[in-house]
Amino acid sequence: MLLSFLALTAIAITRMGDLFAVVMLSGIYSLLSASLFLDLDAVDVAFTEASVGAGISTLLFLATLKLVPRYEKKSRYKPALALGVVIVTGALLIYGTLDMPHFGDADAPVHQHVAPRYLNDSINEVGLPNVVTSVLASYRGYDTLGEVVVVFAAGIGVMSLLMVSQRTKARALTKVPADMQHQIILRIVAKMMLPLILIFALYVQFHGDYGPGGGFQAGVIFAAGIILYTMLFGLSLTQSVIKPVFVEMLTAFGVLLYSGVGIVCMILGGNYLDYDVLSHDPVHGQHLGILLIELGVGITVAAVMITLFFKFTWRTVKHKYNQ
Amino acid sequence: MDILLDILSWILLISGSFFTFTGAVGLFRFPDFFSRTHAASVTDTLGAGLILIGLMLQAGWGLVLAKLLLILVFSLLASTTACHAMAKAALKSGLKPLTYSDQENSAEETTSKH
Amino acid sequence: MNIIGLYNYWIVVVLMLIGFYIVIAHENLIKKLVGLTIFQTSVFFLYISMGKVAGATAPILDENYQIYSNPLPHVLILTAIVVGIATTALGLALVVRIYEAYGSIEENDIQVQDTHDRLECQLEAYGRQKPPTLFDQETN
Amino acid sequence: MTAHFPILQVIIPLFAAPLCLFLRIPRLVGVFAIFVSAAAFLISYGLLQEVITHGTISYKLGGWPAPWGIEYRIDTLNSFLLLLVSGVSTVVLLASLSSISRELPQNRHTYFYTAYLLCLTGLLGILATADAFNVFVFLEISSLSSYTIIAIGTDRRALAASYQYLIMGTIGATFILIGVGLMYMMTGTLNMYDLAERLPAVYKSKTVLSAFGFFIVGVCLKLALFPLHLWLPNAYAYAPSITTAFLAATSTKVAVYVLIRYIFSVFGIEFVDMSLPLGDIFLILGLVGIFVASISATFQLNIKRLFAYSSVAQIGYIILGLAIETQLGITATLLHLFNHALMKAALFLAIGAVFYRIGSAQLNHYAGLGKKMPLTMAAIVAGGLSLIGVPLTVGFVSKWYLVVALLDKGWWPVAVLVLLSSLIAVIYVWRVVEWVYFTPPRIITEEVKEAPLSQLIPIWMLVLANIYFGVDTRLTVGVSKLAAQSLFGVNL
Amino acid sequence: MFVIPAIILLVVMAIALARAFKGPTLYDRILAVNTFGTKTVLLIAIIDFLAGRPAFLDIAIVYALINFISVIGILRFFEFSSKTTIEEEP
Repeated sequence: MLLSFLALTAIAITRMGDLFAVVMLSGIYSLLSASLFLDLDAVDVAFTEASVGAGISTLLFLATLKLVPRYEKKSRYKPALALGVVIVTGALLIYGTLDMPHFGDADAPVHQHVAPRYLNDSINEVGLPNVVTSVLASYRGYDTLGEVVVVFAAGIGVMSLLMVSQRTKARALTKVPADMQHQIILRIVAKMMLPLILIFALYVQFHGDYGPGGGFQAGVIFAAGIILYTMLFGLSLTQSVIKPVFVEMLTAFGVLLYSGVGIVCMILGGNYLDYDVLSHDPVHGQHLGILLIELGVGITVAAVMITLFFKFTWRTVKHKYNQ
Repeated sequence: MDILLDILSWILLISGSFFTFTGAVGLFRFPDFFSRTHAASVTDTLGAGLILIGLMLQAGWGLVLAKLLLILVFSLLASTTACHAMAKAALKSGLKPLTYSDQENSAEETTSKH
Repeated sequence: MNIIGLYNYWIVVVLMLIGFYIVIAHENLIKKLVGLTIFQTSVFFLYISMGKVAGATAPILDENYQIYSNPLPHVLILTAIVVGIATTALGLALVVRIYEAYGSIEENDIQVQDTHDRLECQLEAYGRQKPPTLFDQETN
Repeated sequence: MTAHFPILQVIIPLFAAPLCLFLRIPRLVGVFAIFVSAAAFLISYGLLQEVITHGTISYKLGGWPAPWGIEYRIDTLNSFLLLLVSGVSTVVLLASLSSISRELPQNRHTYFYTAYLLCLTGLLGILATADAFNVFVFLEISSLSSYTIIAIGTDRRALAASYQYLIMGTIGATFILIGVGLMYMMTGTLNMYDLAERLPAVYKSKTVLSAFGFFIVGVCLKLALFPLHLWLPNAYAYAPSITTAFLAATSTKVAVYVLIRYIFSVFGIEFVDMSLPLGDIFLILGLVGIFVASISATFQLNIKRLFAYSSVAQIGYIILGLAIETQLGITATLLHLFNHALMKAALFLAIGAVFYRIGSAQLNHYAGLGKKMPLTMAAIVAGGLSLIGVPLTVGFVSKWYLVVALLDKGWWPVAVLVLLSSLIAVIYVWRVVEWVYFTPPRIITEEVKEAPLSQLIPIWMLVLANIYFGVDTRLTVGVSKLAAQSLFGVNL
Repeated sequence: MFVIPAIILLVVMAIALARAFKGPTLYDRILAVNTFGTKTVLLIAIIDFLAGRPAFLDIAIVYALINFISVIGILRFFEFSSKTTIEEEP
C-alpha cells in the first residue's frame, strides 16, 4: 500500500513542471518512505529520513527555489537515449533480483554471517540496548566518522560557494525587515514551541543509546529549531544570538572531537577508535566513547545544517536588497 | 477496569478515525480552498485529539503517555496554527473565498473560516 | 511463491528507475537533484528490505522479544542518507551559483552559452574580429 | 607507533582539515597543509618499506576483528599508490601557495585548503581500506570535496562543470552502493577479503553478476572510462590549476585502483572470465577511448582541455593493460598509473605557472612564450614527450611494458594500434610546441617573466622524477611487478 | 483494534495525496501536504502500538515537528516572493 503511494508520488514528480510542487511532493515522498522504513523495523533510519528528507532537504530546496525560476522549461525532444539507459539498468536489476533471498527470509545470508554477533554479543561488548547505535558508533565507528566528514565537506563546499560579503551583511541590518511580521499567532506559537524543540533535540541526543535517535538526528532537530526561529524572526536577530563565525567553528569542532577521541584511544594504547581503553572497564569505556562521538556528530551536523540555511538565506537577502 | 479502558479507547479511536475520514472527504469534495482548509483543520484537531487520547488510554502511565501528550500538544498547536497561517497567506496573496453569489452550495463553509 | 517473495524488490526497482530517469532525462538542474534524491532513497529501500526478518522487531534489545531485524543495513543506510543530504546541499549551492552566472537553470541554455564562449575564443585565436554576439550573453 | 601507520596516514589530513578553519590566516593554512601532506607522504613511504620487508599489514579499527569491524589492509599495491597520491599532493601543494593567490579571491583560500585536505583524506581512505562500504564513504568524501575545489574558482564554466561532475559522480556512487548492497545480500559480509572467501559459493547467482555489473559501471563513471568520460574535460579545464593538477594525477588513479582491487581481490579473475567478456569490453572501450579522446585533444584550443582529453586517452591505455588479464598487463597498468600521474601533475602545474603569469590557458596566448618562460615551457615539452612515450621518459617505460604485454598475449594488432595512437599524441603535443616556439609573441606576452621559483621547483621536481623514473626503473617496475604478482597470487 | 484506524488513516492519506496531485491552487497542495503529514503522525503512533513497541513514539514527535516547520517554510517562500502567482502554469 505505502509502496504504491510511493510509486504514484514518484510518477507525479516526473510529470510536474512546477518545481515548487515537485519539491512539496518530494517532501511527501520522504515522509512516505520514512513510514515504510518504520514498517520494515528500521526505526533509526525512519527517524533520520523524516528529519532529513522531509525536513532539512525540503527547506533547502525551497531556499534555492527562491533564487531560481519556478517553472521547468518543456524540453523539445523525447529523450530516447535516457529511456534506453534506464531500461537496460532496470533489466539488469530485475535480472539480479531473480536469485535474491526472499523478502523477510530469516535464512538469508545477510542474517547468518556478520549480524548475529551484533545482536547477541553487543550487549556484553558495548553495553547498549540499541544495537544500531552500538554498530554505528563502535563496530563501524569509522564509517560514521567518514559520514561526519562528508557533512563537513559539504558544509565547506557551501560556505565557499555562497560567501556573504560584508556589504550585504551591513545592508541586511538596516534594510531587511523581519519576515512574516503579520503572522502574529504563528510567531507566538513558534516561540512557545522553540524550547520544546530544543529540549527534545537534547533528549534524542542522549537517549540514542536506548531508543531510536542519536547525534545525527539530534543535530538535525536542533538545527530545525534554529531554522524555525530564523524563518519567523529574521536573519539579523538570529545571528545576533548565534554568531555565524562561531557556527563555522563548531562545524570543525565536531569533527575534531570525534577524531580526537580516536586519537586519544590511540595514545592510551588501543587502536584508533577503540573505546575500551578509555576507562578501566571496557564497557564503561565504550559508553564514554560513544557519548563523546555522538556529541561530535550532533555538533557538526547541527552546525553545518544551520550554516547551510544561513548561507542560502543570505543569498536571498543579497538578491533582494542589493540592487 | 481493563475491559472498560479498552472499550473506551476503542470508541475514541473509532470515532477519531471517523472524524478524520470526514475531514478527508471534505478536503476532497469541497469546492474551494478555504472550505477545504476548514474541513481539514477542524476535523484534524478533533480526529487527531480523539485518536491520541484513545492511544493514551492504552499506554498506561509512563514515558509513552508523556510522549503521546507531547504529540497531542504539538499537533494541537502546530496543525491549527499552520492552517490559520495558510489561510491568511492565501487571503493575502489574493485568493478570494467563494461567496454565495459565486456558488450557492458552499456558502456555509466559507463564512465560518478564520 | 517466487513472485510474492520478490514483489517488494520489484517495486523498489521501479522506483529506482523513475528516479534515475528523472536524473538523466530532465534538463532542469533542480529536478535532476530531486530525481537523485528519489534514486538514492530507493536504493535505501533495497538495503532496508534485505535487513527485514519476517516476524521480527526493531533491533533495540528488549526482554520481551527474541527475533530482531538485521541492524547492519540500518547503520549503512543512516550513513548513506547523510551522504545524500550532503550531496544535495552542495548541488543546490552550485545551482544557485550557476543561476547567478548563467541566468538559467536549464542544461541546454548553459551548454549553448558555453559553446558560444568557446567559439569566440576559437575565432579570436585565429585572428578574426569579434563577431556580433549571437546570444544575449550575461557575464556574471 | 609504526603499528598505527596505516590509520595515521588517513587520520592526519582528516584531523588537520578542520583545524584549518581555526587557523584562518590563508598563508599559514597553506604552509600547514604542506606539512600535513608531507607527513602523510613520509608515513606512506614508511608503509611501503614495511610492506616490502614484512608483507601485508592489517589494522583493526576500533579494535574489532575484521568482518565485524572495519579493517585497513595495506599490501604492495595500495602502499605503492598511497605513496603516489600523498607524494603528488605534497608537490602540488608546494606550488599552490603562489598559484592560488592568483586564481582565487583571498577569502576563499582557507576553504580551498580545507577541501583539498579532505579530498586527500578521501583518496587515501579509499586506498587503505579493506571494507566495501567504507570505500563508498570515503569516495563521497573525496568527491564532495573535489566538487568544491573545482567550483571554487572564478570561471563560471567551472560551476557548470562541477555540477555535471556532481550528478555523474553521484550516479556512479549510487551504482557502487547498489553493487555493494547486492554483494552484501548474497554473502552477509562487507569486508573485501571475507567477501572474496564467500563469493565463490554463489558465483552462479544472477544477483552477484548484477552486483558486479553495477559496481563496474559505477567505478567506470568515476574513472572516466571512454563513454562515461563526459564530466572530465570540462571539470579539469575550468577548475583552478592546482585542483586540476591534483585531481588529474590522483582521483582517476584511485578509481582504477578500486577497479583492480575488486576485479582481482574480491570477485577474482575466474569469476570475471566466467561471467562476462569483461576483457573484450575493456579492450574495445579502451581502444576507442584512446582514439576518440586523442583526436578530440588535437582540436582543443584550451590547453587544459587538451590535456584533459589526453587524460581520458591515457585512461584508455590503463584499462587496456587491465584488459590483457596477465601479470605483465597488470604491471603495465600499474606502471602507467604511476607514470601518468607524474606526467600530468608536471604538465598541469606548468600550465598553472603560465596561468600565473599571463592569466589564460588559451593556446593562442601561449604564442612566443618559449623565450619568455623557457624553464616552464621546457617542462611542458618534457611532459609532452613523456605523454608520447619518447625514450628516457617514464612514458616510454610504461608503453614499452604495455606493448610487450600485448605481444606476449599475442594481440599484435592491438599493439600496432597503440603505437599508432602515440602518433596522435605527437600531433597534439606538436601543436603546443608550435604555438610556444614558432609563433611570434603577442602584445600581451611582452612583459611576461619566468614563473616564480616557488612554482618552478615543484614543476621541475616532477619533471626530473619523470626522467629519473624513465631511466632508473628499479623502484617502479619492481614494485609494480610485486603488486601484480600478489594480485594473481591471491587467486592461485 | 488498532488495525481499523490504521486502515482508515491510510485511506485518508490516499485522499490527501489525490488532493496534492490535483491542485488546483498551490495552497491546496500545501494544505494537502499538511494534512498528509498530520495523518502520518497518527499512523505512526498507531503502527507503534500495532507493533507492540510504543517506545518509538519519538519518531511521531519528529514528524509532527518537521511537518510544522516545513509548512512554515513553504509559507515563507511566498512571503518572500509575494508576487508569485498562486495559480499554476497552464
